[in-house]
Amino acid sequence: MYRRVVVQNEDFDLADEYRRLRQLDAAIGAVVTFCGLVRDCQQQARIDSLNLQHYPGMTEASLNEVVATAEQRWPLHGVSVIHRVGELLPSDQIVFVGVASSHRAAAFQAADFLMDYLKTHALLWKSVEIDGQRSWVEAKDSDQRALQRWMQSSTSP
Amino acid sequence: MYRRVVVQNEDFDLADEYRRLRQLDAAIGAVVTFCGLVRDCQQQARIDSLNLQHYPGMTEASLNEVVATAEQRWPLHGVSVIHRVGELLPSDQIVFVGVASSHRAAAFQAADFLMDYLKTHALLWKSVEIDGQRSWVEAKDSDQRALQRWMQSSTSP
Amino acid sequence: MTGAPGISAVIKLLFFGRLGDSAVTAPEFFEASEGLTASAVRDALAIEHPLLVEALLEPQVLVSIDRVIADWNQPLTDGCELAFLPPVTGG
Amino acid sequence: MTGAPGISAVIKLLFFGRLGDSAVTAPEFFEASEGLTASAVRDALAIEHPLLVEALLEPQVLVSIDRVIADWNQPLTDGCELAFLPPVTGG
Repeated sequence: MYRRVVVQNEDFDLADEYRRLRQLDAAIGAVVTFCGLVRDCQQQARIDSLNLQHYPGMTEASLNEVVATAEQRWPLHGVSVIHRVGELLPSDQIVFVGVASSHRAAAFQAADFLMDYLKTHALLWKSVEIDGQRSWVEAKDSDQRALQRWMQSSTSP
Repeated sequence: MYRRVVVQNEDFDLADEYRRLRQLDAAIGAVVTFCGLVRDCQQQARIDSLNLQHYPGMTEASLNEVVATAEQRWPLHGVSVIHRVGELLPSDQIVFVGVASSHRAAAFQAADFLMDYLKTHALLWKSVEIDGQRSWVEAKDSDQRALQRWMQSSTSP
Repeated sequence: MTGAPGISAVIKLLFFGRLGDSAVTAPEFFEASEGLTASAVRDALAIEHPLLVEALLEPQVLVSIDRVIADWNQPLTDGCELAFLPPVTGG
Repeated sequence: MTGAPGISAVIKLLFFGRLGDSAVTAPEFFEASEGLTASAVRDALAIEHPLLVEALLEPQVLVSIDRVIADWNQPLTDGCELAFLPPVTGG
């Protein structure tokens, strides 16, 4: 199992991450990637920027826990998670999740699961600047609901 | 709505496809990509190559129908589907699906749905060469079962 | 437009997937009376080309006329392209 | 190792998310008797720094000691790092 978990200020390159994943094993039949981007509007307000705060060491540990859960649940060849922190502008990349598996169902489910878990378990705090005013983002109910999908049902392949 | 549907012999470049999708609209918050690769083994046999046959014009039309169904079902900013045909070797890329949406649930569901539908609705015929012997691949029951998920439940966001 | 029976029609034939393999002996063109249906052509081919019988008469086989999925009972016109499509296995 | 009460302990404090904003007036270090619990430190901070009260006493706030999520009743030792973690909103 290949695992890459990174928290960084710098941007990431989807092509590099994909290349690493697809080359891991000739038995890989499916690579699913997710890239999260900063939307220009949130709740009808045009945002100037986002800021993501992390707790060095602990944030990485929280991401590793999420990845470990996915690895136990699905047969995967590799997982990459990159989360950016610091100041981010509209259309910037925020988060990357990539999963390589022999089969497409496992790859899709694991990537989807990873994003739902990251939203609720990654130690990150997001603030948003709108019209020069910075405010902290509240935890979303929709993220909590998304998470419950993975608890109620046995969705393993 | 941006739509790109291509059937080609040539390889594709994930980075190019992703760049096109993420730049479509500043409201895009999620881009999900799926890349299908030729696995080196199928049913315990080591394969020499795959060959995908298409019916020019009709195959593209069948892909466009699948994409149109996804566009109706989820709020998407863009969809790309590239299917390769002809001779393919282990670890080669076969198929690309990319979806851009404002929200991650729609992007994941639409990409997953597109792959399930492509497997059963795209006019393509696959043969596999093992130990110098070429044989046609049978339609898979597991693909039919995967498809039924989208019919039984209303999975729209 | 469906022509009157008796007027000769030349139909182009295409066979995909495993049908292409079995159809090595099948003709590229089929001459018939205009107005003949797709199923009549299929049955004639199955009789003349024993290697095609099994694969061609499978219930999952679809037919297209001029690159549009068609009903087996659709009558054929001169110059049309008739394709036999076994179950797909792409992706 | 839990020291005996009375022995002085210096605890490093960290506040994340909206707690960091309200905590502009909160100290970077806290001097206490060794063996004091995380909840005792929280309560003392809430009393001394009114801006922190509401955000700090929310039931969803977690605490970590030396970068490991901890129980509020865990006793603190000299030189440890105590962090207050409001609900996460990442991704």
